[in-house]
Amino acid sequence: MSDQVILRVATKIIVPTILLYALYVQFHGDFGPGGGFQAGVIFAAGIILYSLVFGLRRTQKVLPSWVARLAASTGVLIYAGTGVVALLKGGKFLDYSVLAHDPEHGQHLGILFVEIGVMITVLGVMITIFYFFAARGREDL
Amino acid sequence: MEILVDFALLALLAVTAMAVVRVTNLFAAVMFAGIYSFLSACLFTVMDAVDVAFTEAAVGAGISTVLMLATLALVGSKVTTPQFRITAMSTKVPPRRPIFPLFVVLVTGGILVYGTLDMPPYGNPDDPVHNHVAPHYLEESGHEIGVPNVVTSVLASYRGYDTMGETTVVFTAAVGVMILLSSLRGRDTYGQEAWGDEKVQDLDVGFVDAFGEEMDAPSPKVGRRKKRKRRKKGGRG
Amino acid sequence: MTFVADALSWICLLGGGVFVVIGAIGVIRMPDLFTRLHAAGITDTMGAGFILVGLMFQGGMSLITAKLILVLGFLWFSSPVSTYALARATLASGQEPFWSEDLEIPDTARIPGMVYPVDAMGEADAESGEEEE
Amino acid sequence: MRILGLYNYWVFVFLMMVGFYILISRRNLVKKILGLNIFQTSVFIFYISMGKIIGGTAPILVEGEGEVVYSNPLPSVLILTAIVVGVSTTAVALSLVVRIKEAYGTIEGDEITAMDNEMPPP
Repeated sequence: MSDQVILRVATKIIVPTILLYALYVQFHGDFGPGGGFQAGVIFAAGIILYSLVFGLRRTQKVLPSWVARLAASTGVLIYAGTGVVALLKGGKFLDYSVLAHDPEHGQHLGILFVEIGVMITVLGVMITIFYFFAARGREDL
Repeated sequence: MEILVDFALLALLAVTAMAVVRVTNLFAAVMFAGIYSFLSACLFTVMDAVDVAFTEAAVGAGISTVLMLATLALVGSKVTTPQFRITAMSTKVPPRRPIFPLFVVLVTGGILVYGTLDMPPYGNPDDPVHNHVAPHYLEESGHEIGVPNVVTSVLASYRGYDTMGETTVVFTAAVGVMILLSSLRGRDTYGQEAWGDEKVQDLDVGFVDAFGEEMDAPSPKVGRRKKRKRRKKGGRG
Repeated sequence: MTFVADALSWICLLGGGVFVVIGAIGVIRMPDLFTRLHAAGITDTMGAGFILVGLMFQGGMSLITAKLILVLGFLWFSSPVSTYALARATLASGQEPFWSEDLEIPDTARIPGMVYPVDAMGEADAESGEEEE
Repeated sequence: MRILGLYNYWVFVFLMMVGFYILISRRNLVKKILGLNIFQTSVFIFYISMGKIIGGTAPILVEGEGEVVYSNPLPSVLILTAIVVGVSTTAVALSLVVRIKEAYGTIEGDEITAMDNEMPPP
């Protein structure tokens, strides 16, 4: 699909917007609709759009397969790690109130970390699944 | 006004679902499934579940459709209906109509409709659903968590265990896809262990010439027998 | 002032609705994919555009209007590109547009009492072909 | 309201049965997965319509507007995660379909059964 000038130019403009929007959804999730799940999916959609237009090989130069796999496991680690930190600080597992001096502040912090973990997992998982489907049956990748 | 929108969206959903049943081309069916997801996202918005609508629009209509299309690129999008194959194979077999599934579906649906007669009224604040933990979330989360979006605070804080489990499920699904799709790229590692390298080569050729061309050929019977033979040969070796 | 804003917003919303209906009729009535795309494009750009402008009048000078402007810009950027990509994909898959001499308007699609120039063209072609033979 | 509520639930039952019908009457595996998706979405709609309160608004707290009625946030939370889990499991199912296609050369359920039984197809 390398001869499609209009698609390539449009994708180059759209993809950064989508990724930025994913981050907006992630950090605006406390005040409006949004959160880790949606942000991860939107981020993955941006990457998938890029690879549909520019091909899997170029996409995997930008975001290699092992990075996506690492992200999928890191997110779960961040999520569970937040719980363990709360445990070590003297609270219960996933009880964020003890994370900071003020319980409400602690809750904010805990939700932030947990949502980041969810986002990283979801984007890693979606991109990994897409990579595996797209690379199937193609020896060159 | 809201009720009119509700009615229209539900009717469109029903029509789209019927279209998914009727369409024989898988590509068109996948596209209808995408439309179905978008319509249900609209319905979720009308029903005040904006977070769910957002997720459904991004996941159901976006990622899900892309994955389905990626699968269709690998498996082909033509459905050979049982009817067509049976008439191609033999003229003696009478046409088969899905009477029994229809009967099962009608009976189950009838029982479920009978069950809905006892449901509490739609949208009534006195329903049992709205009087258990939901009032606590709505009244207390403002100063317990301090996050305006109640869905986020319930998702991440009150029901953090739930969400952690779901995240793990998503991760496990990715592991499953990796195991299923990465181990062999056109080569059967299981066969390699059982039958040795050269037999696997033979098997590969068998797959290609049995199904590469004869998928489109009018008589699929021959191709299947050929493949059977090859398989047995491989098994004996 | 609110009355003017409300009136403008209603005009825009109704206009957007009209364009969406026109697009839907076009998708059903047009003969092949390219002409259908031509009709469906109106839904994305004009229909959704007018509806968003109408909502902006309702929003007034606020953050909502800014967000709607962003949505409008994104829509006007992405929907022509997607229409173009669809048309290119159709061409690449081997489906060519109906040229006017191939076009046969089915009887069910004709508006009674209307003269279609395509019919005259088809007859002229047929006549010239006979003469050559 | 009573009629609307029942209508809502009836459409949900109808959608669920459409998905169920695809699941048990169609032989194509991709079609079966589409049927499962429809089934799943109908359950989502059922949950969300239970959480709706007429005259309510989305459960995002507004400061100082007096008495505001919010719809129930709990079904939203449950379904929000269920959607993402649903697409992940769909991906696993689709990868199984891809493997079946590679092993058998077909994704029609009855042909696969016939091959497994070493019988000529019906």
